[in-house]
Amino acid sequence: MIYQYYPGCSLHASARDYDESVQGVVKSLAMELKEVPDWNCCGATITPSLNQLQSQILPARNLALAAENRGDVVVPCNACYMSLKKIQYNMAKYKVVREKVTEIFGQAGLRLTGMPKVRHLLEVILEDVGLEKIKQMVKKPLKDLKVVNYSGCQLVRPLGFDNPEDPQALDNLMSALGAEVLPFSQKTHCCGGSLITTQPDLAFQMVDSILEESRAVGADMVVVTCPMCQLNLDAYQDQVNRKFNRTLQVPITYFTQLMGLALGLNKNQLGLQRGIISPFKALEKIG
Amino acid sequence: MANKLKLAIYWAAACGGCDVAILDTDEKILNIAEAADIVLWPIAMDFKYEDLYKMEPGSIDVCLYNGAVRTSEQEELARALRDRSNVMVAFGACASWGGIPGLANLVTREEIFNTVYKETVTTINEDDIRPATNYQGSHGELHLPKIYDRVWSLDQVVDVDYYVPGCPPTPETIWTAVEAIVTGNLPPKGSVIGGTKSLCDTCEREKTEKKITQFKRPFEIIADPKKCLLEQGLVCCGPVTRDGCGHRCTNNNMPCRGCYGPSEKVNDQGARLLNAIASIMDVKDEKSAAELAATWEDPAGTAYRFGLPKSLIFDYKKGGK
Amino acid sequence: MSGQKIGVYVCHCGSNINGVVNCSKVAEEAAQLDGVVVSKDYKYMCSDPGQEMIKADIKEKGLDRVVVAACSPRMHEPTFRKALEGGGLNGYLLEMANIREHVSWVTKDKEEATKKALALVKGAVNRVKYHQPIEEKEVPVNDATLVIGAGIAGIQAALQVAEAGHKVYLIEKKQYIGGNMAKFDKTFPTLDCAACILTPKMVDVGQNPNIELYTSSEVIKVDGYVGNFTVTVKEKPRYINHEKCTGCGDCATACIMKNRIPHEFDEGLSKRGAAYIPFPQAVPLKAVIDDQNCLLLTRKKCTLACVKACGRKAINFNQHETIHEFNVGSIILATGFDLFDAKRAPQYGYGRYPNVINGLQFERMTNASGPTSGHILLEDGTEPKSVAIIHCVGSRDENYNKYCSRVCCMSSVKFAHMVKDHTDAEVYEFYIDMRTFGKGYEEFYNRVQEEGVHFIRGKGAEVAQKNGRLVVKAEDTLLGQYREIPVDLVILNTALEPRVDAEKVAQTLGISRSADGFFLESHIKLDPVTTTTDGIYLAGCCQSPKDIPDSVAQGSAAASQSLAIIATGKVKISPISASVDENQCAGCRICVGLCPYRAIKLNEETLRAEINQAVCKGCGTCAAACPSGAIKVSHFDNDQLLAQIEGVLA
Amino acid sequence: MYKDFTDEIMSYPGGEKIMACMQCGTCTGSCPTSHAMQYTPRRLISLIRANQRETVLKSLDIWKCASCYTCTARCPRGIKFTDIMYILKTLAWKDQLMEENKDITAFYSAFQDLIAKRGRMNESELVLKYSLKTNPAKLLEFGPLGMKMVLKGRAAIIPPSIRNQKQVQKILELAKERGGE
Repeated sequence: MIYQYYPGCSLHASARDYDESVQGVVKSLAMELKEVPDWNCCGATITPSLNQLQSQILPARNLALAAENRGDVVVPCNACYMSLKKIQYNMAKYKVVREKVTEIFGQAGLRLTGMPKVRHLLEVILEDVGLEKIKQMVKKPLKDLKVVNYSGCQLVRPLGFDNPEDPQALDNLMSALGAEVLPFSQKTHCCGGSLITTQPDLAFQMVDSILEESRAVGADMVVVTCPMCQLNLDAYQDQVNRKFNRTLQVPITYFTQLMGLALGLNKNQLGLQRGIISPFKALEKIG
Repeated sequence: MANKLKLAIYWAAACGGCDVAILDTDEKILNIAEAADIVLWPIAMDFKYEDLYKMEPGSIDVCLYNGAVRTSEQEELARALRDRSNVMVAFGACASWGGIPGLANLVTREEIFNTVYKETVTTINEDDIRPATNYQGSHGELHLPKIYDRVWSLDQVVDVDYYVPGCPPTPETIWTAVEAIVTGNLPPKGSVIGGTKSLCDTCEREKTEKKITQFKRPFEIIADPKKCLLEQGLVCCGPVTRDGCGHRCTNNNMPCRGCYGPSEKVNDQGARLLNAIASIMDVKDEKSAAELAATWEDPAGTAYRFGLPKSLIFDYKKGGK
Repeated sequence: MSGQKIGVYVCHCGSNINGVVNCSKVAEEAAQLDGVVVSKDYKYMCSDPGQEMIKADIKEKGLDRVVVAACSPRMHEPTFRKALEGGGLNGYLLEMANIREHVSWVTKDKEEATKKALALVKGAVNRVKYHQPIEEKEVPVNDATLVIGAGIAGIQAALQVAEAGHKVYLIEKKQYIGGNMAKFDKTFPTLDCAACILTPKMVDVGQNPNIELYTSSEVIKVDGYVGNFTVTVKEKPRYINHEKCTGCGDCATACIMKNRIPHEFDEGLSKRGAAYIPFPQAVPLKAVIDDQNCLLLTRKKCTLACVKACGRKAINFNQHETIHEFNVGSIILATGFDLFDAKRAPQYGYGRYPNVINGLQFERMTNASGPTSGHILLEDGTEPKSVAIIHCVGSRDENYNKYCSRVCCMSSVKFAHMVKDHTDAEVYEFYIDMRTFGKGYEEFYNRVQEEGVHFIRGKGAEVAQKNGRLVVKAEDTLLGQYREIPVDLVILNTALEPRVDAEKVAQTLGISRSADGFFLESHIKLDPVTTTTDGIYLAGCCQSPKDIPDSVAQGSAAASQSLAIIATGKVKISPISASVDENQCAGCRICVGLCPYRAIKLNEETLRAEINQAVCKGCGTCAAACPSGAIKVSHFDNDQLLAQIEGVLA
Repeated sequence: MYKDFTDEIMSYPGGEKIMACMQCGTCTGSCPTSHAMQYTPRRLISLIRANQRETVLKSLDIWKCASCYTCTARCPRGIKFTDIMYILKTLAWKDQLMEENKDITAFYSAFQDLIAKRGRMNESELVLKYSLKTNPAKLLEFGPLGMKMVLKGRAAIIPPSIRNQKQVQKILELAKERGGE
């Protein structure tokens, strides 16, 4: 199956580990990812706070570029996923958005020739490959590994593919890989990613309650589907510890990294060494 | 025979099949020739329009007009023939209800011209030349007929006495019509030569309560020859179509295309069919209905293959009510 | 169609129509129409003088057709039909143009409105020319009544019909009667014990000779029409001989599955065996064998301890389902409601935190014969120190049900009182709006406020667990502050929903449902008890969420509808019906499966469709679908409709 | 132009259902940052409907929205409050009504400038720009974390750019010319 890959800005920098594990996993699953040519930043949560029309035109350009090629657009980042889906939704629902985007595109030499389907990588893996096939492909089950799954916000809300309050996709996938999935009420509670720089006090509290519950339930690590969540929970853990007087050292891993391990890929190809909180000690359990 | 029948046969917007169908009556064509003097038949004999214009009103006994009215020439001839004929017969599906050319009413003349003179891959027409009604040639001005915005059935243009249905009419139907005319044993004005009931009535296929779970096209399945075709997902026009064709299609395991036109009590063949099909689609809600409907290839072309110009929304006389 | 004499009457409806439509102008222009001999406008056409005017014109001017341009025919068509009959004309020679609902109430521009009104009048004039006189039909009524559902509404209806001396077949899906009310403890606003007021009625049902009670039974087919329904009922095997069983419970004690299956009647708060007594006051008080869990029935392997324990040899595993057929004149539907499954709103933690319960579970908890013998207890067996009650879970919410479930405000207030009454706990009640509309309700709310309950105006948004304690997150909207309130027990007052099988029931009975999924009444204000199918009536929560007083009232109302047609002995059925032209029918069978009233059958000899005139409602579905145009609906045939369209467009 | 503030909000995609609010507070109760707000989400809706444009747009509360969409998912009346927050922020930004907050202004404009300049975002450059605009001492704060990121190979040293940057600039400019509406 051929897909169009929209990595988003992070996967070329702070989330390089995510990108590495994605590349490894999709190869094992015989999925072909072709990067959307010359894609631009989706605007994340910043542009929509500053200029409504700009926040529509930025993701729309990516869709226009993707529409030139075949295949669904696969997005690994929750924030990008939501931005792209939202512009699609708005263009379908609001005539005025459609008209404005078309008008500006016309002046900039762009044309929207179709509406490619936008899907999160997790969604594609679960729906197109399927749990049954993944189960059969597991070479090294994640036995004894206790995980909590953190879907975050924008994967499931407001246009996501899973239950917005109690998503199941990640749980099902991790169980299929052999990990023990612990109950986790923070699954979809926001990590404060968009506030971490400007209002760290607010964001740190949010990070803390996620990490603290993961500790309380006895998880070896938190599994994430988004580079923003990973960065927030991983890189700021030290500062959060300092602020709340804790000694948490919870590794934050991408679902693709664990998937890669279970499918028998080489540890070093999955970017696991790039975690600020190293996951290796926790991973000793699975050998 | 002293009083040989004066017969005119004219070909308007049609494929020519109706003319061929007359020849298809085999040896009976001789009987026709024996009974009738053909005063006009462009496909078979050389006549000029002036010959026709010279004729007095009533000098033609019967005119068999095949084809729909699409151009100014066809309208002019329809009126000229009507003026001179005692009996005007709409011959074949196109003359009767507009026929396949009538499907052009789904689009505008402009769209058709764009497709033909501009958009098809094989067209090179850089100067965007379009059909014109006048052309100044080196030998003087030439005139071409005007193509109308829509297609008309014959009876929307002139008064019609009888209808001979079919695309084309079967030899049996043609012979029944000719026999009636020759013997003077004519049905009431406005009659359609054919059955009165629907094809479904005489169809011997086994019928049960109907539900359509999926629409199929004839090439997609080998239909069970004993069972109702509609129940097998093939859109068969049998229920809304006049009997009298001899079941040629259904006997050969093909769904009825509806060329004998609406049966006696059906006022709009296409609408009736759409209504009936919609009623038996096996669906739960709007969404599943839309999904199932999407599997029906070209519903307008199927339901109105022969009768669009005579459908309720198009049915009015050319040049007023 | 020439030579007809048509009278046109344009009604002002006070200023309702005339305020927007120029009625005299409409009347003037209508006078010019072909066939119209009289055209008048008048202030209130439906008044006596208005009707008299029509009658007089019919007699004096020899009118043979009448058009009334006024309100909806739903409102006044019967009125004007009678006026025509009073003048000596058949009532069906009337056509109404609705220039109120269709014009004056929905059009602002006066000129446009007048134009539109005239167009509708032209259509009506054109149409009425094709009208034919039709005679109404009368059929006799069977004096038995079927009641489906034996909750409080169904019981009330059944008792009332039976006490009037008529036969009632009472059908209940469960093994016992009483419905949801039987599970309750106290009832608002008087705090009567539910059992104390319901049990006597349940006993009456069991003893009334006019009531034939069928539990474990479902209606699977309904044929016929008002006055003459034939109903097929399936009675499931109970594996207990009711003649012999005394309800002693020895089998329940013996069952090897004892205490292993969540007990539905206790909403899962207690466990039972595969053989059990539903509850101590059950009617009928007989043992039940649960065929989903009985080892013998599911795995064909069991020690048969129950059989050995039963001293009266009442257990019989060879029972099969039985089919019954009843002839009745009317049907009362009282199938009740389902409770919203709070797991559908995971943010409230139902199913995840054991101390989050729903309202019915709380009822069982406080019920003296319930799983905790009337004590309000946490999962660990201790009493809660603080309790939260959350309103509107699944109600008033676009994500679940848009409607207000109507009983939850009052039941929440009652829960708060019960907690206060049984424990020393603090009670926090989270509400959006407090709706205490019934008799004595506001007073009850006032009383509970004074008992010291904390009423927090703000919808409980989430239930979380923090440091081992439940926390309710909400905004105290009157403070304008976000609050997290730690509690030990959360009661979710969940929505009342249509029964999960409501669609199936609606199809079996040929009735409709409204957008919210409850069964649809004929008129929400003026006819809340009847359905659009004559002879089928609604009672209780199957029509919309209701409290006990309203359910009882509607049960009585439905009974009086049944009794009314029994008393008349015959019913008029609408003469507007479909008929088949045998010469045109091709026997294609498209119509057969479509008829919502099952009035059409294919005559296997002639291979033509046949319509049972008594059953046909004249809905026109078959006529629209008939491909050969063989089916005609009287009063709505093609000539009439096309003439009307032409008139409107002219 | 607009009849009132409500009318203005309703003219933007996502703002149209604001009159349906029944003031139940589900939004506030679901919001992870409402505890820190003077005007809770529900109150903001009230203030909008009371035509208190300036009070609302001045308030820094609207910049506390974390865009988690929980309010939107749970609103029983189908109001897309996260979208309304975005609308409020864009209006405050456009009309320059917001209370002064260097952190917010600097960070948001640094991000926006970067996209206009390169078409893609680069965290290292973003943090650098942001720190220089607010307080260069911040670099010390970010320093240790930045170093770790560099060591783990998670910082792009060479800022990424896209080929047709002109096009991105053009569409951003055109959108700005049209007032962002």
